[in-house]
Amino acid sequence: MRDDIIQTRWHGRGGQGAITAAKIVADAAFQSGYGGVVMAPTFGTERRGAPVFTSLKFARTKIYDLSPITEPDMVIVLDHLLLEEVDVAAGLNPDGLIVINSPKPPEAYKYDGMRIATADVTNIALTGGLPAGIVNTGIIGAFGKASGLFPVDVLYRAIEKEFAGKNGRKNAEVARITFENTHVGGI
Amino acid sequence: MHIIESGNVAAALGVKLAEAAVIAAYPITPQTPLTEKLSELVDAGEMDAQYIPVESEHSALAVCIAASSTGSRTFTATSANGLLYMNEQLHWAAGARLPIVMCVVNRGIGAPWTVWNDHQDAISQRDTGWIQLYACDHQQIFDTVLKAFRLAEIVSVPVMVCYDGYILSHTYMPFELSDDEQVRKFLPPFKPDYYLDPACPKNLNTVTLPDIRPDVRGETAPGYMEIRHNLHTDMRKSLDVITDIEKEFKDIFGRGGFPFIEPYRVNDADYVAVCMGSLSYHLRDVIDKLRDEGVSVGVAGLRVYRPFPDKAIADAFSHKKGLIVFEKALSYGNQGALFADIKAALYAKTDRPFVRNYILGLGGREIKTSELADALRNSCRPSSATTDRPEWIGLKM
Amino acid sequence: MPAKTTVLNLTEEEFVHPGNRACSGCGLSIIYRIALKALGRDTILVVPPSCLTVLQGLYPIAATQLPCLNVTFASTAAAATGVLGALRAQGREKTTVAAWAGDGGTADIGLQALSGACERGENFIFFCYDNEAYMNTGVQRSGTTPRHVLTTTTPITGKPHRSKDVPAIMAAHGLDYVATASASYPIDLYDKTIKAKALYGPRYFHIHTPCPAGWGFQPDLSVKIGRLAVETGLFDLYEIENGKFRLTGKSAKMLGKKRRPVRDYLKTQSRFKALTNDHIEAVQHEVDIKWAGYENTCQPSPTA
Amino acid sequence: MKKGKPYALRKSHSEPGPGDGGRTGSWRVLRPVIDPEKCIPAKKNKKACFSCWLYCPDGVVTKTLLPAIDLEYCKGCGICAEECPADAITMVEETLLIMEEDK
Repeated sequence: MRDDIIQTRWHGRGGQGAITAAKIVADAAFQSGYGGVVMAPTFGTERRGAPVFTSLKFARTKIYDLSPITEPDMVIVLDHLLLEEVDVAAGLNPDGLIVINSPKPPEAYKYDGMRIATADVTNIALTGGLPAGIVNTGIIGAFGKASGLFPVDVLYRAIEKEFAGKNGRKNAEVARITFENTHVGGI
Repeated sequence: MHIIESGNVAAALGVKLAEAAVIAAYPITPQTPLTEKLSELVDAGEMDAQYIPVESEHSALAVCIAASSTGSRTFTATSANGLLYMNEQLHWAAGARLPIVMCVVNRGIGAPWTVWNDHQDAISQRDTGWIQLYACDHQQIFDTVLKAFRLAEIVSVPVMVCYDGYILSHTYMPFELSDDEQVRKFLPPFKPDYYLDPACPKNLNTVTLPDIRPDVRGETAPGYMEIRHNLHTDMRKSLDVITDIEKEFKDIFGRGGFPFIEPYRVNDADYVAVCMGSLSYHLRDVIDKLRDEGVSVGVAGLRVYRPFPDKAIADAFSHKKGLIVFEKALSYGNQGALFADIKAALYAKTDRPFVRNYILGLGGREIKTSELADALRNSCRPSSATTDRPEWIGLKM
Repeated sequence: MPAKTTVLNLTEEEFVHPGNRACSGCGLSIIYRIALKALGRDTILVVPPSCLTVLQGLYPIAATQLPCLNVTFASTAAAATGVLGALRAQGREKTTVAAWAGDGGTADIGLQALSGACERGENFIFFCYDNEAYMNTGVQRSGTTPRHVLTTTTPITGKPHRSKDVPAIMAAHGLDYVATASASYPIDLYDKTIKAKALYGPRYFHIHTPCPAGWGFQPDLSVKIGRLAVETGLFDLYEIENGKFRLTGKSAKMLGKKRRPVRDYLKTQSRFKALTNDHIEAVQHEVDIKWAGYENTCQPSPTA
Repeated sequence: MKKGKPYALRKSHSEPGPGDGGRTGSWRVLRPVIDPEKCIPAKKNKKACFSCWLYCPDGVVTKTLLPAIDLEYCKGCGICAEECPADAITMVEETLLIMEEDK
């Protein structure tokens, strides 16, 4: 209803950390001057491995409508295999953005009128020393690059804050490398 | 300092700063992360409290009743069927005049099972003698927990802090975390007038006769009916205390200031939407849109349900043209409980608004902004009249 | 070693006021009076609805001279947990917390909370005074009412079901101390209470408590009838300490001796009127088997 | 209740005191009467026995050389008489005793 709200939807699997990723970005958004930030996981009985999504909306002023996002501006996909199971583009605004963790280039995906960005987060994270399957911090880098909303340093600090000690730096570093290795396609 | 956390964590941090000494809880969705957080704070040594992982909600409140009777500040939390399982203990805690604070993370009740939000759990417990406060966002959850302890301990009546399951409990948003010093200024240590003590033995909650009777000194003590009358009059008096506390809180923390009704574009509105919890904030966007369309409507969030702030409601709304009451609960076979209460509050006014009732969001049914707007467009008309029975929003049949 | 407790050195200090509402000849009154002598003044009591609620006194007068919290029927052990929690929070851990519930409040409606509290290792003494039916509400059958007994809810042919063995249930929780006692052996109860008081963790007492009105006998026979239950081997005095079972007092002295027939006990009370000779034989048989087990596993008491 | 001065307590807190159930001595049909000739501590003139004191449900017997019974509160259950090893306590009809006292 309000057109000043930036709406993002984060798709992952139960246990993959989509909520943590959205929470870190929520923090980064708040630190960057977005006074209204609401991050709402899907509510209910989702179990490990099942597809889940999380809504994150932010605006310069307080957000009062907490209902889940139905018309996102951006969609972030933590696992490209989800594309076969879930219509991640559902409700996506025309000229919306889809960020995908995928080894393939953006051109490999066809969504009418949407901008596609890809990054091989799985591989970058492994190389960066994270345990296999931990992609929720790398994807933040890809989101940062593709959306252009936040400077990489803000994201870096938000990630460091979320994890204690050395883990924070390692995760933040993976996000930085992903940021630099994100491929953004044209419309 | 602002932090971004879930509503459940906001509640837990309020409990921590309030320095609750004995916490007992039994897990139930969507309350669980709140008690997990408290047990973590205690286990990590960040909070000096006894966390007691009981085997049922009935026992959770039993622990609080006993610990409060023994002189400690106590806290518990539950949802839905857990609250219903406490029912007997709710009455007991109020009758024993114990200042227990409990978060009720509102959820629909079975059967059939639902884990999603509505208000049937708390509303169905309205006559237990507990004060019921409702929060609309995380800041209010945190603040209301602090106010609840202060209120409970002044009036010796237990307090429920109600907030919407999932919609608030599991959603993350920023809120200001107050510091210890502010909280200490607002909330003095718990000093009950009596606590179980072998040096001064008393027998609490004994069988009480229908009639009055002399005590050991020959002085006439009240009977059951007088004790219950005291509970009622003290609850009515707590309306004044709520007002005072709200002012004190605003002076210290700089937040709040709306003890009973939190209005949005109400002053110049002909019609007012009334509801409790996060829905009253959701409606703000709808109100803005309708105002743009030329509909003269505002929204009022009710912060206190018991004791019922009937005078505040009559004063605020008797000169309006119409009230539209949105409720996530129902007195089955009749109408929304809040709707009935609001009509009763306005009954003595000669020139009173029409009052209409919408039931919505039961068991987590999605509340669509467009449906709220349609309901208000239909109701906010000079031709509208007071209804007997509610209309339903979002019903797919 | 402290001097052996005798009637002569047992404290004269009373903790229960006379003129209370217990029935004439009440077995509970005997054990309550004696056990409170052992618990002492620095004790907080927790009591659910039961005959004790009435004995305790009606507002605003209390018969018990100790602080006491009356709680809802199902919540006794959880409430004791709450008292303990507050005492810990306030550094008042020296105070003893004792719960007193009837058989219904223990074995039936109170069992879940009791089990939970024992699993959590709560530091209380739980006294179950077992008068073998819901006496406070007028003699309805409970989980510990013996088979064939007449109650107001088993009024004609008697209770068709066995009673549950609550001390065994409590012992299965791994408690450090489980004991039985009887209103007819006050010194045994006193000594066990003193012993339990010195221990830490959940401690459980199951006390056989004759009830003239509910069992159908004259009030002057309360002590005699409780004694007969022990002498016939129907109710046994024992302790389970750290998992070790030991008969005590009169029961220990009965090892290797001939017991009185159960008939001597059963014929004294009108609640057993529905028992046929076959039933009595069956009860005798069960008691004989139980005692054959004791003879195999228990050493005769050195003082016997 | 007296108007004006409210009772201090607004909840059910009972204080300990005797006679909650009234003068329960009036419940008695039979009265325990101790024969000092038979009572063991009285006869031996030293502390002994005290079974009546031990078993009294209501704690109305004293542990004195001739035990005394508080008739104000004794409910007359007769356990003391039943448990007395010397048969020193007799349960006597209250009405007979009252008639005798009235003479």
